[in-house]
Amino acid sequence: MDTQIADPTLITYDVERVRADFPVLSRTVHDKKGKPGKPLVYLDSAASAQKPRQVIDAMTRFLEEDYSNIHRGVHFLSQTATDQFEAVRGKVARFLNAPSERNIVFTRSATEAVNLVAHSYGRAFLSEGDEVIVSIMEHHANIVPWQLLQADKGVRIKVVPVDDRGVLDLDAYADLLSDRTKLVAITHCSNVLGTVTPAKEIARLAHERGVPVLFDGSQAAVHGVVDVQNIDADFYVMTGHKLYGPTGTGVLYGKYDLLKKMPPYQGGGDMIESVSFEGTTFKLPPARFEAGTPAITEVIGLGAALDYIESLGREAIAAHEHDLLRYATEKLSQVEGVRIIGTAPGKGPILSFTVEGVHPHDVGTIVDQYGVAVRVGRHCAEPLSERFGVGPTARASFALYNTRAEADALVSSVIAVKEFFGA
Amino acid sequence: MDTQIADPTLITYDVERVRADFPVLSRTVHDKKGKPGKPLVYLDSAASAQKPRQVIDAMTRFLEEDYSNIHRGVHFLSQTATDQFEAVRGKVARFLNAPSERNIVFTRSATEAVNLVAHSYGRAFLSEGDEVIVSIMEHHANIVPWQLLQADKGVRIKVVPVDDRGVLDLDAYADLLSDRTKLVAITHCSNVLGTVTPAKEIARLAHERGVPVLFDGSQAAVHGVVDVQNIDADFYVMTGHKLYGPTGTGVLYGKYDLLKKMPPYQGGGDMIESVSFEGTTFKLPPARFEAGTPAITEVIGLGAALDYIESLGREAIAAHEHDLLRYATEKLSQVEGVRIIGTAPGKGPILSFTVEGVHPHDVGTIVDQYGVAVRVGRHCAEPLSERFGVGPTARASFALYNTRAEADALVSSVIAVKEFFGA
Amino acid sequence: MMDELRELYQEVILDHGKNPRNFRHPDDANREAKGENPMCGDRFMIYLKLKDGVVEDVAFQGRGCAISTASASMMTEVVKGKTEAEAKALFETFHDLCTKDDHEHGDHGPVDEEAMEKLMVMSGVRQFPVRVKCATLAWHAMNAAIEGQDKASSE
Amino acid sequence: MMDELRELYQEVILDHGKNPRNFRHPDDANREAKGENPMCGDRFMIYLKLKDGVVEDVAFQGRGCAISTASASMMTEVVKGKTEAEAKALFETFHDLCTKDDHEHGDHGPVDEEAMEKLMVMSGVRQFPVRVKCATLAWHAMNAAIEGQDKASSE
Ligand SMILES: Cc1ncc(COP(=O)(O)O)c(C=O)c1O
Ligand SMILES: Cc1ncc(COP(=O)(O)O)c(C=O)c1O
Repeated sequence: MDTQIADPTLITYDVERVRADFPVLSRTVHDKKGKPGKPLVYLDSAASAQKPRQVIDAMTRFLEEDYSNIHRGVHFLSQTATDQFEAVRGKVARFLNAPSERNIVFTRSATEAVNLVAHSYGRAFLSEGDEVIVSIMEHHANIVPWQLLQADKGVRIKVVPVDDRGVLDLDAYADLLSDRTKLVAITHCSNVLGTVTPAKEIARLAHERGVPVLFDGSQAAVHGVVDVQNIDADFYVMTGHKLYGPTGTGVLYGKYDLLKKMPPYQGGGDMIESVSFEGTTFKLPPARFEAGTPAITEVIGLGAALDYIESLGREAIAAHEHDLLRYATEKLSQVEGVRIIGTAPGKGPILSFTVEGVHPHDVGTIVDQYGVAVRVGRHCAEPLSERFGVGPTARASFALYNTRAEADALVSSVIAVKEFFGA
Repeated sequence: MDTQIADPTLITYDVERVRADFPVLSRTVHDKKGKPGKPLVYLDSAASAQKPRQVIDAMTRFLEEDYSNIHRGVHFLSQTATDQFEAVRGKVARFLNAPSERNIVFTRSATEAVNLVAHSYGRAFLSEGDEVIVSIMEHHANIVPWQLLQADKGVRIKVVPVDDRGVLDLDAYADLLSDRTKLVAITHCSNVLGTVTPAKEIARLAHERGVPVLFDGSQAAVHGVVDVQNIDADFYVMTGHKLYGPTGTGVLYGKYDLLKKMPPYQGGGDMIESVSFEGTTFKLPPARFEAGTPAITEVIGLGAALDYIESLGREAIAAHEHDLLRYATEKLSQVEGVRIIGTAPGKGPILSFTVEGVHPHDVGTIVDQYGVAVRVGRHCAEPLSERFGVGPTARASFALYNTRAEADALVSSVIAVKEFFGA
Repeated sequence: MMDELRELYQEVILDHGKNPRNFRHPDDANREAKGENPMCGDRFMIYLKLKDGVVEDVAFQGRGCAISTASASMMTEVVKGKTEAEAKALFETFHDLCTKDDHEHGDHGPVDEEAMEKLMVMSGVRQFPVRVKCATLAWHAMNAAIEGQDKASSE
Repeated sequence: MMDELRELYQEVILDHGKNPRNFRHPDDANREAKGENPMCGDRFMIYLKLKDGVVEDVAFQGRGCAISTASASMMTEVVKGKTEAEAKALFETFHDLCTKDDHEHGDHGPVDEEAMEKLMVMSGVRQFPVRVKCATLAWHAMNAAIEGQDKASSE
């Protein structure tokens, strides 16, 4: 491990200082009658990340000083709130290296962003017999919207398999692409396996046939630098609460010519140019897709989260997380009976595993008593858990605030599980 | 005015104490080079209400101590977050006197709630030639979703007129109801005129023909006690940010037998029972309609907002607001050239007006320089502004924290507008 | 902390979890219902042989955590031979045991006290609210099967 | 504060706002475009008579605030008689005037300096960002009409 500790990015990355930014990380859980329980070891950031003080403060400050509805007011607060809100659109564009802020649509979540594309693009441009290609490792958010479209329009869903490590089968993908393919919707990073998919190559192959590609960046955007122009994504979705930002925020990036030809998604205020019962006209994107009052305060908070991430440096964060993943993987593999699911090269800091003879649900309950928060279950990716024939798993995920000591705590709690069950 | 001051509800309602709960209300606007400008006179709560410290604190506390994703975790934080989130569902149910929390679906906003019904109920149960009845005073949020359904399914939209005071024409409504009517979607309180509609009678007439009714309660829920069982609403929507709660929160109340037969709205995590590429099954409502990670922190904040409202007392709030409306109406009517739009008896505390010879946009800019924040424009209710032949208007709206002194400030700023324009 | 875990995972439970009784699909079952916990992916099929209002046989298959497996296993042991009404009373009483404080337990008609004593080992789940579903899953499915439904409603 | 208001609403603007020039629909107009500001509901139609690349006549109708009406009125005064290229250069230069600090103004080709001097009265909107759309609305529509479009794109 010495070589890693000598890595300069790790030396400059001061995780204890980072942790001090996250109030919740200093709490204990399972306190009893005033007696503190166990220190929280939060290894569930792939489900949702904790928020730094900078994000909490940005929201509080906004609510205490500048809050107002946006876009529709000439008064002072409305203007300043609008300016702050729209400035975040620019930040998101820069975060993804989008050509312009008009490529950025704010949604409630990644889930809503995929549904927006399925509803608007899908219903306008796909019809019976057309095919949508997804992968076996999609989160339900990138499966069920296409199934609803299937029920609605008779489109067909084709599924790209993965190998036993969890690597996407690119050959199979290339074979699935055909004249019937009208959309590809694939994750950029699996929330169960950690697999990072070859986005650029996926897009290139699809574009050879003129097929647009949506990437689910809910996990990928958190663990590395995403450049939507470089990978040539047509749509890219992400979700604020995993980016250390507030719940209620999501992002849809879209190429402008695609957004422009898409019909509205939801109807309401702010997305219209003019309304009458004879005929209503709609604004240009992104406004067209943002009906009603958006999550104003939360978008402000998302802006602070992106600033926070940039202040630490996305490459430094990735290096730190990668170190944790390597460390935890090595330690956990040494525990007999532990099987790690997802071993793709270059994977993100997500560690799914099973303990022989102990159901993950029981693993979760027991490690939780040691303060270790992991997710157990199918992680909203049921087809994948069937693929690996393991049913549910336990999943530890590492974030910019986790430490090697926490990885150790995970490992010793898993050992305690085994002892408990005599397994 | 003496009789009103003697009103006991007004005496016990301590507006200065209430104001102290709202940090933003003590700010000034248009500060110049460190010199404070004018004290903020916030009369734009119908667009969005300011947030009391109690709401801000509840969100901050949650983020600092208990934040986690919900519903899917066995670990401590996930459980406590889930419990707190679900407790708010119960609070909302009690706020609306819904029979149970399972009648309550969380959405992003009122806009999304109407779109949910249009998308799910509308597309499943309405078809070509079926009619949806709305009123001429709907907000775009309760017009455009039906127009999208019109474009999609060929349904027709029928429009109930109002009289010159802004009172809904119940006879015309009764005449519009026919065998072709499949849904009624009417506001419970107009955001421009303040008109409160006779919800119970509207529902009774519709139910005689077996037609379900949706009420847009975005304004009504703020200014009085709503009892969905008493008015016998089939659907009722409201929006958190006008209820002194966070942006990113909305509520759909639905009768359970209706919700239960409605197909999913968006697909994703948390709304499914089981997912496979062979076939996916969905959870029962409300989960069925809540795909993906919801606005967790914001729902917690909404709970705090409802608690706050209840702590002041909804009747006391309504009495206070009603006093302000009466006072401001009287004062403003005395200004020559001012025309008040919307004079229905029993209206909510919303005061739309025009100033002869001065465009509302100019009114807005000038009163803003006096610190007075009003909304100008068509208030997302374009058909209505055509109906009254006035185009855009200025709108002052009163909330639980406004004062008579602020009403005075409005009136003197309007007088200044007139002087400025020599009108 | 470890005390509570021991309370939840009592020896009996660990035993039933590892060696579930009546883990089979009887040929002559005439009722079956599925019980599913979407959160953790537990899935059981409960098989009943009902004759003249009596549960002549009851068995189960599927996979789940130690708690749900043990609870299913114990359920089959105590329900066998009961009348439909007795089985339902046991279900209701057991449900109270897992979810309510003692003084809040309702009266669900006469129950087999001996059976309830056996089931007492499950009461530790009260300290683990998120595990209550595990403990009651098979029971819900058994109840659904008696009522002629093919799955326990998820809520 | 009142200073800035006076800066925005200069006498000339109040005058044009109340008594707009060229407020009519010329019979021989051969181009027209709509300008609309959805936020405040301002709506104008701009009518042009273009002949041999010259704006022979320009007029407008519609309703809007003092700023947008005055700006439309003044636009018609200065654009009349200009070539298409001159009109577009005026538009670009005026747009800079309303949105950018002096030193950031771009070079949009030769412009009628006298016209620009007249238009200087509108520069007060720079202090009122939300009113910039009002000041430029008719100009956008004029520009759209020259380019043969029927409405100014809303953004
Ligand atoms: C890969 C992936 N896609 C989509 C989602 C859905 O995100 P959200 O629930 O915020 O919409 C998640 C997270 O749950 C995820 O991990
Ligand atoms: C009557 C009415 N309906 C619906 C809405 C839409 O609310 P939201 O923008 O929060 O969805 C509003 C507020 O803008 C309103 O006043």
